[in-house]
Amino acid sequence: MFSKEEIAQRIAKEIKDGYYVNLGIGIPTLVANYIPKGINVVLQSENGLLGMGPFPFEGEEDADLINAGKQTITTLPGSSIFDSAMSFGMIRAQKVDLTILGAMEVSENGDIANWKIPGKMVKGMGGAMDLVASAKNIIVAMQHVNKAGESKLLPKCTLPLTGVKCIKKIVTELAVLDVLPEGGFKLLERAPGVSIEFIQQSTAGRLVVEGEILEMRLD
Amino acid sequence: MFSKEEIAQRIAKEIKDGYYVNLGIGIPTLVANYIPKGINVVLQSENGLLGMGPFPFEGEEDADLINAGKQTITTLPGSSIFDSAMSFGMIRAQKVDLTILGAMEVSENGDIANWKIPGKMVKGMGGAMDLVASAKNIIVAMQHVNKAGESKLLPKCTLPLTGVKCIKKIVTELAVLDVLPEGGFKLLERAPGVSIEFIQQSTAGRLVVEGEILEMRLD
Amino acid sequence: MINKVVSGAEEAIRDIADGATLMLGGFGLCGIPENCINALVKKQVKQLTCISNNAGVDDFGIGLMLQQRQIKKMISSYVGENAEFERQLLSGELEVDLIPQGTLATRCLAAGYGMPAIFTPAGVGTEVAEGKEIRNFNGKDYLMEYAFDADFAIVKAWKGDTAGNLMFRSTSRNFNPVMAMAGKITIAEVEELVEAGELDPDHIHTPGIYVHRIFQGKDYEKRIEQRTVRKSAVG
Amino acid sequence: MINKVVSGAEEAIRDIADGATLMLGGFGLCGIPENCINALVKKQVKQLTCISNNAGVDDFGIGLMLQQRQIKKMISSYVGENAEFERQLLSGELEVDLIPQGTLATRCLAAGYGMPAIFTPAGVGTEVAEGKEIRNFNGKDYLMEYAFDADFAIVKAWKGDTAGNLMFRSTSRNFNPVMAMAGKITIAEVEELVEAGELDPDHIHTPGIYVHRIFQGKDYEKRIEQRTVRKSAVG
Repeated sequence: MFSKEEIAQRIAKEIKDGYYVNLGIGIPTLVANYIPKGINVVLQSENGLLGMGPFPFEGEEDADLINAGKQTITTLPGSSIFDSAMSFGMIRAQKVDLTILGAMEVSENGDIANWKIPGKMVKGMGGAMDLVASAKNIIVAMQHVNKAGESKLLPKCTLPLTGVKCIKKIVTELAVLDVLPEGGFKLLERAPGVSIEFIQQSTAGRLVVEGEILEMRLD
Repeated sequence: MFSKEEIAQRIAKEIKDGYYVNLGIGIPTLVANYIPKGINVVLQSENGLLGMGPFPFEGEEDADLINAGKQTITTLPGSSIFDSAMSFGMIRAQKVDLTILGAMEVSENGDIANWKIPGKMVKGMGGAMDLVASAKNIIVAMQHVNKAGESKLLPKCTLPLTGVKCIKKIVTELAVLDVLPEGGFKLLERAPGVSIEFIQQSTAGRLVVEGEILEMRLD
Repeated sequence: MINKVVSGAEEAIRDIADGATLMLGGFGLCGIPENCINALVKKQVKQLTCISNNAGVDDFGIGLMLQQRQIKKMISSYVGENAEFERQLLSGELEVDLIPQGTLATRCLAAGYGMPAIFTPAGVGTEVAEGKEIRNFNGKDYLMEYAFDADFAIVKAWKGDTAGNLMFRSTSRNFNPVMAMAGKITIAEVEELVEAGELDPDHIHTPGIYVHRIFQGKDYEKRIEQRTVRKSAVG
Repeated sequence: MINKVVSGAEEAIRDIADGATLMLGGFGLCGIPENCINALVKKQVKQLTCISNNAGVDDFGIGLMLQQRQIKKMISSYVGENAEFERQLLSGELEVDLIPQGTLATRCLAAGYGMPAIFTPAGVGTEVAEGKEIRNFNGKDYLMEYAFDADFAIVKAWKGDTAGNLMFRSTSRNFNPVMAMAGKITIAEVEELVEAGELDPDHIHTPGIYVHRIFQGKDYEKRIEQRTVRKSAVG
């Protein structure tokens, strides 16, 4: 089993040199801590910043400089600022190479639900619907099962959708999986000490297991 | 009869305090010389400038600072620069209060033709089609008849159109006319020494003459 | 001579009447027009439709207008943590239209650029698409979304000049420039108002043609929603 | 590490092949990518489709490519004074698509903003509307126009940094930022190339995400098309 930090660390391995990446709130935010040395990655924050830097030092917070999670941040050399229309313009035009976000549910055809639970207070989708509808490459970072022990990898989402047929890859505490174009979760890697059987039990949607499935490595 | 300068001078009287104005090439350009004292007018140049100033002094020409006629110009205090998409965005959104341009023909329902003569080399419409399709208030500055002595105020344009039902007012060397919503050229003023009969002879489209028609005053 | 400069927020919002549709710039509490919001609260104007990415917090920003029940409808992408908002929504006092953030921004852009509608893939296949026209381009589905039609846009800039030109600072830019373009009447409050000619024409984010009233605001609180810091030591 | 900086125009255009569709920034001769145009002439690449507001003059700018008969089709709003252009057009060697200037700019914007099509009233009721979808919004007719699909956008900026960020100077901005956003591969030549971090993030016109290759150009001629001046004396 992997911790949240380890999920983030595994996802970081998917990031290539020169990528522009949008990180959602939660586990995706942690990915920034594990970007491989020697590669150049630019983080996009959809409120209007390319080149998001780390949190400011104490006393250096700037109320005018925040990320999409409303956290105080910093810029980096090469940063640029733009308005919200341009920000989502570059997202829609697929200039952002990789989007990493959390989910409540993912279906075996790549649908995602992550913004609304009927009966609960709805806070809104923010930029999530724009991101999932536009991004050419989306990785979901989430727990394999919810707090009630139910699988979040489903034949069909039960919650209101955020986007359809858009998720390409999922990293959980148990496994790394691709969503197949024809439907189904293809098991790529399993977390150390996690059996294929356990992953199978934790996956309500169709799990495709072919060949040898290696344990994830984080070195 | 009015000279080109006097046509421009008459049109300048239509400009109100606070107006943003786009001036086409030719007679419209001259209008800038006659803007009444004490009113604040901002000239838009559709290549991306608000606040167009006069030509530069000799030796102060800047190749990076031109107007839509490709002439070297200057900026003024309060000028702003923007890209072509924003420039035509503000034109389409009717933020420009008044557009003044030349024409080859205007029809009695407000159609305009000013970009193309079949059989002659076509240079293109530039921004004219955007301007006439979008502007809420367009004044045409032109000669009443062409070089062959034929009226340019027609029942219907014979040349390829630039825009339809868009011209509100026309100022020529002979007269000031409104284009009526229901069609027809309503004579408002005549140039000094020009008779209504002469204007009638020079106007192929329906001329509407009601009440007393005063001579234009340029004081 | 026409003068865009007004004395302050009260004069700027003088003709905003009950039932008006307002755009309010800002992302979270960053770049919100604090002075105008406070003046709207004081004026007690009611039944407002507010287009704003967020709805403030309970005791700051648009939250203050919610406390006074001045808002009939919010059009937002994320309404965050706001107990009074939740109460009014659940009780049916408040109408809420949640739309994707990019759709919100682009519907502003459309208004400012004179485009009656735009196409976006955001929301295709979700409840956001309900009742909307879907159109396929190059094998991909898009929703047709309409330009906003707002009576007033109220924005906050860093610097402005007497010609109405605006410059924004850092991520407080966000929705402000696109909303500034989109209002029938646009009101800008700025931290520093200077004479025309003092701002570099190349560095102006919003040309003055889009701004009808401008004033130098005062007593900016610029509250931080999520104060996150790292230690001064490395790491 | 990925490096956007290339040695010069030859390297920047290395993979532009016969039959490519290019966007070229500039308005008249103002803000045109002189270095890349010269390199394209030298490279003798042919059968190009060029999207550019104008077509240069006989002996400068895109006119140089016309002289070498490298252009199959021009998409422009105004082709101005250019004898060779006229000759090729009349002889049928050159295809020309004349479109309204705002439509040209907005079709670039649409590509850069991921909008497959936009609506504009420009050209309604004229020959420009032939074969196009017309749609009525709020009682007014609009044409639906499609986003451009260009293999390369070639732009000229004043300053740029190694991250690809661009700043333009005065009206040489014109089509450059919208084309920079619209190319599948965007090449920027700049008068001054600086290290990332030297440009103020608030003053960047084109964020580096849109720029794939950048270099500092040389020997800019910056020719003036219409030199108009006034006397130093008043009046």
